[in-house]
Amino acid sequence: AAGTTDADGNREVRVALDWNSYVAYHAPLVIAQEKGFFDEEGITTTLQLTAGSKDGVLAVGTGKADIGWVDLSTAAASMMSGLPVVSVATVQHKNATGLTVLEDSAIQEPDDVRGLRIGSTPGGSDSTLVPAFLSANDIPEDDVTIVNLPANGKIAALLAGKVDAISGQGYYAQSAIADAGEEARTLLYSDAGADVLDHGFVAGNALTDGDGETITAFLRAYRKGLDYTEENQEEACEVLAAESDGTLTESFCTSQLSGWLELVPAADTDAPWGSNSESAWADTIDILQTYGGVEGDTAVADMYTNDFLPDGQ
Amino acid sequence: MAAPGQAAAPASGRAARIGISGVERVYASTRSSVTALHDLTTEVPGGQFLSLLGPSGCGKSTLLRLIAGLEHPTSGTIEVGGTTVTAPHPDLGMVFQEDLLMPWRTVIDNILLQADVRRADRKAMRDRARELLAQVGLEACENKYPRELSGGMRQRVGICRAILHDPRLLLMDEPFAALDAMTRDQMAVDLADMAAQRDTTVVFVTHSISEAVFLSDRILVMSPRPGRVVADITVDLPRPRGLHVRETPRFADYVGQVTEVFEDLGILRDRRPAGHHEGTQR
Amino acid sequence: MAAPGQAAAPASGRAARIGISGVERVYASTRSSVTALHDLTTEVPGGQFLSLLGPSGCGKSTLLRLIAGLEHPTSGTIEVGGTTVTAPHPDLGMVFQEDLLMPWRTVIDNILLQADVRRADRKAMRDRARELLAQVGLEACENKYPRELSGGMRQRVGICRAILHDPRLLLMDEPFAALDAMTRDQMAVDLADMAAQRDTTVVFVTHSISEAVFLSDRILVMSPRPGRVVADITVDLPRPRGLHVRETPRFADYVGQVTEVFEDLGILRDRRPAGHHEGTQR
Amino acid sequence: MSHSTAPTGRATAPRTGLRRLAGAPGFAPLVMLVGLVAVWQVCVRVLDVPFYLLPAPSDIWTAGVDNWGLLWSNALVTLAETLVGFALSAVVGVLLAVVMVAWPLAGRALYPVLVASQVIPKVAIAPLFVVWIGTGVTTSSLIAFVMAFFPVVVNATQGLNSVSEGSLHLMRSMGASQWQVFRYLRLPSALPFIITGLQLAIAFAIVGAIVGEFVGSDSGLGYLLIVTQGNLMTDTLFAALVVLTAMGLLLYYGVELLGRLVIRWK
Amino acid sequence: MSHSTAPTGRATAPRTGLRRLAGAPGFAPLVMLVGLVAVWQVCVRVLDVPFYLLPAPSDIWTAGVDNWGLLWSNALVTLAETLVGFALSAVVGVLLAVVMVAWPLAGRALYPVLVASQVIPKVAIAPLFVVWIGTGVTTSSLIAFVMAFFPVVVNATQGLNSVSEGSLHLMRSMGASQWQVFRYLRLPSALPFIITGLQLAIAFAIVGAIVGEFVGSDSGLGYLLIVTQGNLMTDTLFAALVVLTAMGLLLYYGVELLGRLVIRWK
Ligand SMILES: Nc1ncnc2c1ncn2[C@@H]1O[C@H](COP(=O)(O)OP(=O)(O)OP(=O)(O)O)[C@@H](O)[C@H]1O
Ligand SMILES: Nc1ncnc2c1ncn2[C@@H]1O[C@H](COP(=O)(O)OP(=O)(O)OP(=O)(O)O)[C@@H](O)[C@H]1O
Ligand SMILES: Cc1ncc(C[n+]2csc(CCO)c2C)c(N)n1
Ligand SMILES: [Mg+2]
Ligand SMILES: [Mg+2]
Repeated sequence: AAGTTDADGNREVRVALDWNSYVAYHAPLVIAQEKGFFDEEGITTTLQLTAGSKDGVLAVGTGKADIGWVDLSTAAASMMSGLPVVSVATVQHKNATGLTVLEDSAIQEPDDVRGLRIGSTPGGSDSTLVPAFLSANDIPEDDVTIVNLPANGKIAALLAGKVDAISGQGYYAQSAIADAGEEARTLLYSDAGADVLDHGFVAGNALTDGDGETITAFLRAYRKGLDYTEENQEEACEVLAAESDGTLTESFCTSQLSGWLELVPAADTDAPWGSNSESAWADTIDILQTYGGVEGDTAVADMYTNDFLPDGQ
Repeated sequence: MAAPGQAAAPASGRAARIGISGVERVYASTRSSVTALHDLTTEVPGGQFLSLLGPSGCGKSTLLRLIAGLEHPTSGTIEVGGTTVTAPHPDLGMVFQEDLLMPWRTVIDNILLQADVRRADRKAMRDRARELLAQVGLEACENKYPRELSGGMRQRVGICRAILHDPRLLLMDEPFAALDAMTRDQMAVDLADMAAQRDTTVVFVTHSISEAVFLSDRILVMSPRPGRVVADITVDLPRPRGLHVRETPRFADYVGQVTEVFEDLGILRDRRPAGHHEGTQR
Repeated sequence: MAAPGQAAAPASGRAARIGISGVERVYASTRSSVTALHDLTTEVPGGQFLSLLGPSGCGKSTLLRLIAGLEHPTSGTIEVGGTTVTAPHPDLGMVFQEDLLMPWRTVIDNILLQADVRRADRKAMRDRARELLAQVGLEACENKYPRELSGGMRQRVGICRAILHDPRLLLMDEPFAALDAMTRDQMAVDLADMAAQRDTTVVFVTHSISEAVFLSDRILVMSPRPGRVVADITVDLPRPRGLHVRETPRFADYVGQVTEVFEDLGILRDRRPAGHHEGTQR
Repeated sequence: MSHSTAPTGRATAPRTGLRRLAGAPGFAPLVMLVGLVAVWQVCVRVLDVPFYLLPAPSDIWTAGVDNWGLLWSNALVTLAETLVGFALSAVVGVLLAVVMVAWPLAGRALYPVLVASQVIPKVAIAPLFVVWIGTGVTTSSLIAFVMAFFPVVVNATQGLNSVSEGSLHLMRSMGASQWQVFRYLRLPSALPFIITGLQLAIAFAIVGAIVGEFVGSDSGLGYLLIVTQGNLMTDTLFAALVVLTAMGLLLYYGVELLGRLVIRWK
Repeated sequence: MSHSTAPTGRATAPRTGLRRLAGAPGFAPLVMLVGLVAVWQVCVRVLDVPFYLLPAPSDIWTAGVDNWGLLWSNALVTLAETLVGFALSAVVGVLLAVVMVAWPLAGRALYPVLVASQVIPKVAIAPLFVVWIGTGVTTSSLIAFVMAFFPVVVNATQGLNSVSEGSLHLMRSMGASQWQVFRYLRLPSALPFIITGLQLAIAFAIVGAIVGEFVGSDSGLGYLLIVTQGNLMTDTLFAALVVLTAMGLLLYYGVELLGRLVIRWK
């Protein structure tokens, strides 16, 4: 648990991940473990797989984990309904969600989606972003046909021509489609006026209230892992694939990882690494409330803190 | 019992001859095997009323099932009407030892099952079923379900079902066992009438010696398991027979003959534990 | 039939008196209601062997179930051993009209069900069960399953089960109906012996008038439904009775008495369709 | 299921009324439900269970009332899908059982396919559904059917085989064809078993419809569950679950009633 | 299920061998399976069904061989969860049925809860499971149990009630207590029904274990399904489905065999 130490005097940190198997974007964490970056900071980490970002946040909120690697927009919705967690770092600054179309599609800009069939998965962040995107571009919802599809059915539906575009993580869809021998491109919502937060870290109040040091140390080690991963993508995926017991192939990892890494750098380079931006959080909450039916009265300022960043103010 | 309203006058020669030769029936299971019938040979001319008598467990029901074509002999052959039995005779009526009424059918519908299966005119048959029910004293029970009947009532329904279609081959397995003496006599008389009038071959299993004598042209007495024929007695009493025939010396004679066969078989006697009250008996 | 090996000598006065007063039993359903018994009153002294005779469907089985405490009278009361019956008597043995063997139990285990339920010593009881099986001629069938038995064999197993624990109150519903004449006689003798020796009250349903006379201290003849007592005949023949008693004039006299009662009831007769061969009978 | 007993004899009359009430068929489940809801409410309040985990019955009630239109219209969709899937499962299930009893070889050949249809998770083959059948009501009904027919097959098979050898002999003694044995003996004997199968089927058809709506749909209680779950509208989510349960109970008891109407001879 | 008949009489001897083979209990399902796989292979190749939708059996075979260790170790996890859930469902299911038959009032009170446990989708209340029980094997076994016990209850109840009035009279005539009536009459009568319930239960326990692994687990075939799906390992996904189906068949026939061993008197 938070604050406990192991035999070596290391502080133990339980990290909840946002998925039940390793995904390319988990590579920095595994690298930081593998390369001893956490050890250098005097902490020992254990990674916990969960069923998704919501469950990852819940694990942190209910004290089953100390820190969570999760989609922050999902975390924001949970915070709204009172779950006691705060974001301690935004890692991925550009949201990955968008409309993916086949390469030869006529869609070039937002306005082109009028009259098309869009595959989207209800209940996820992409279904919240679709109306936000349409509204931001003055497209009446009636001008498109939303086809609800399961997450695992979207790519098949696009390839089979059942829909004209699918909503979801762009880099993921692109590499999957490439895998099937086709080419695709993505119109990111974040480039079309509908931006929400993507991945970062959340922590529970056990750490934030008394053990901020640990958070800082953790983030510092993570950042080393991230840097190393960026430099050595092949090796990172090799390590991650080995760690995954054969559930993640190296090739799938590398194609995902390069796509994801492009989304990581902060737009505002003045702020320290990992900074949560007030405006990004406010925008996210706004979109969640307007389009996601999310309710609650938690103040935006209580949802994040930049107090524990390694290059802190 | 009366023939169907629309049926023609007695048609002679339609009744089926039964030929049984060298029949053996073994019930084999993984644990044991039982020879129910052993090398049984006999012939039943068409139209004969044959009674089967024999100790409990000697194979009477088994023989009936073999003649019906419901089971097949382990060796030997059975012919009905000149052809080897492989399936039930098309003109068969059968009363089983258990009543086998369908719990979901009312009394009348249980009887009409025979009509339904034979695709007979249900409406005409309904009248005939009502007639039969009246004859066996169950006219008030037409619409009852089997569970509302007494044992003897159920048995009577089973009899009505077996004769609804006026069969040429009638196999009856202790059909009157659950009936009181009076009803039983009445039904015996009716059955004798029907069999004579309608030219039907009847194989009748009973435990009542006097009933067998009263009804039969011929009586086969079977030995304890494995069943063989130990006596073949032709009953040469004039027909039609009224119940008063039972008071005649010739009737008593036949009963005595059959009883003697049974006594010679010594059924059960030898199995009594020593020292029992044997002395006080008979 | 022999008492259990370890049982004591005949204990007089243990047998239960049965008191039946003003008993009415109506079977009511949404569609109709049937009065099975009407205002039935009688008393059976402890140790008496009582036979119930009556036309099929007159309520004999119903009366047995009422005495057993398996059903309750619509009005009137039944007492056994001085207390009103609300549940089966603790020392009851009952033979049902159907055999009711458990298909998953072997013959011997079906008999030992009585011991299991009564938490008796299974080992001792097993010996007694084997003895009983031998007495009814089924010693070879100990380990067979019911489906491998003939109708009469099943019925005999049911009888063994009912008397395994040497009950003080024995209710038997046509227990010998599926047995051949010889086996039946043998078992009747054994039953009479047992009842006399063990001081048991027996209520015995049968359709055989001579069997009833042979076995009973007293015979009740019931009317057709709704069942009432139409004759109450005390059979004053000396005991022990051997089967030869059946050839005595006094025996014939009793049989004649009962037969007369039946004839007076005119069972079935009035229900015959007009124009039938009535003339030829008796 | 006890109710307070008045200490004095005077209370006899009203107590009789209560007794009669307690004997009514709907009474026990009602008391149970009210009891459960009360316990739930108290627990949530006393243990301070957070809202996002388990809302209190009162919150669910409020959400249910507020979103009644939404719940009702989606419930109707799920109901329709369930009934279609159920009807299909009843017909196909009984037919399959008949085929398997009539031709045991065909039965043995079919069985692996049937078992496979049960153990393969529908969500795992969602892409196939989406591409071959599309999403929506048809898919949901189909999944409801696939989830529901198996108990019908298994129970109907047991029922069709539950006939005694004696009854088969009787039918054959009448010269009954295989078909007549089915019609007059096996099917009626199997009815109580089929009803039992149908009781299971109706419950599983609901689950199937919901799963179908998960796989891809824009209406129905399953869709509502996914959406409310994703958006952390926990109170509305539970209101949908309550409606779903109510629907399940109604349908289940409906099938039971149907059974009682059909099997009148008992 | 036909095999080519040689045109000349000479072929009699080998044909007899084939006949005997064709009569073996495993033959029909085997022929069916082989046939299905062949049709599948041909269709995928001829219709050029894309790999991400439905891989050819040959691809699945290769993936299965390549990932055998992965499949095997995860299958064992699922098997263990399934068996635990199944055993629980058998015990609890029969006990519940006994309670409901012995105390009909309790039965009526319990029923709504049981039906609710069936129609409420486990995924909808997964967060509750995860928080109260945690993730992993326990949750999967529990969900397997919840999915499997209902058919046991329903079939066992039918079985316990399938006794004739006559047999009840017999038991009571011996002075049997309620408990003895259960032990000596109702339970043995119910056995064939319970076996049928268990056949359904084993199939549903597998489904439950898989669903449990979906919700939160890091091992088992369900976990493998989700992961291979997300990571586009479609051939491994189908290999996992094949292993799952094989496991389902084995367990199903295992229960059937158990039934035949227990019910020897037929
Ligand atoms: N469970 C029941 N429901 C409705 N009616 C019944 C029921 N049991 C018996 N009866 C009716 O009660 C009457 C008496 O039946 P009971 O079985 O006592 O006759 P019984 O004298 O034993 O006849 P049998 O000699 O044929 O066995 C019959 O008319 C029967 O139809
Ligand atoms: N299905 C079976 N399996 C094994 N043995 C059987 C089977 N049916 C009958 N038997 C045996 O065959 C023998 C003859 O039985 P069957 O029923 O023909 O006798 P039965 O003469 O009709 O006797 P009862 O007068 O008692 O009805 C018996 O010993 C019986 O145990
Ligand atoms: C609710 C939710 N949580 C996490 C993921 C993460 N995830 C699992 S697979 C995949 C594709 C990238 O490799 C991603 C991003 C998600 N999709 N949905
Ligand atoms: Mg017989
Ligand atoms: Mg009776």
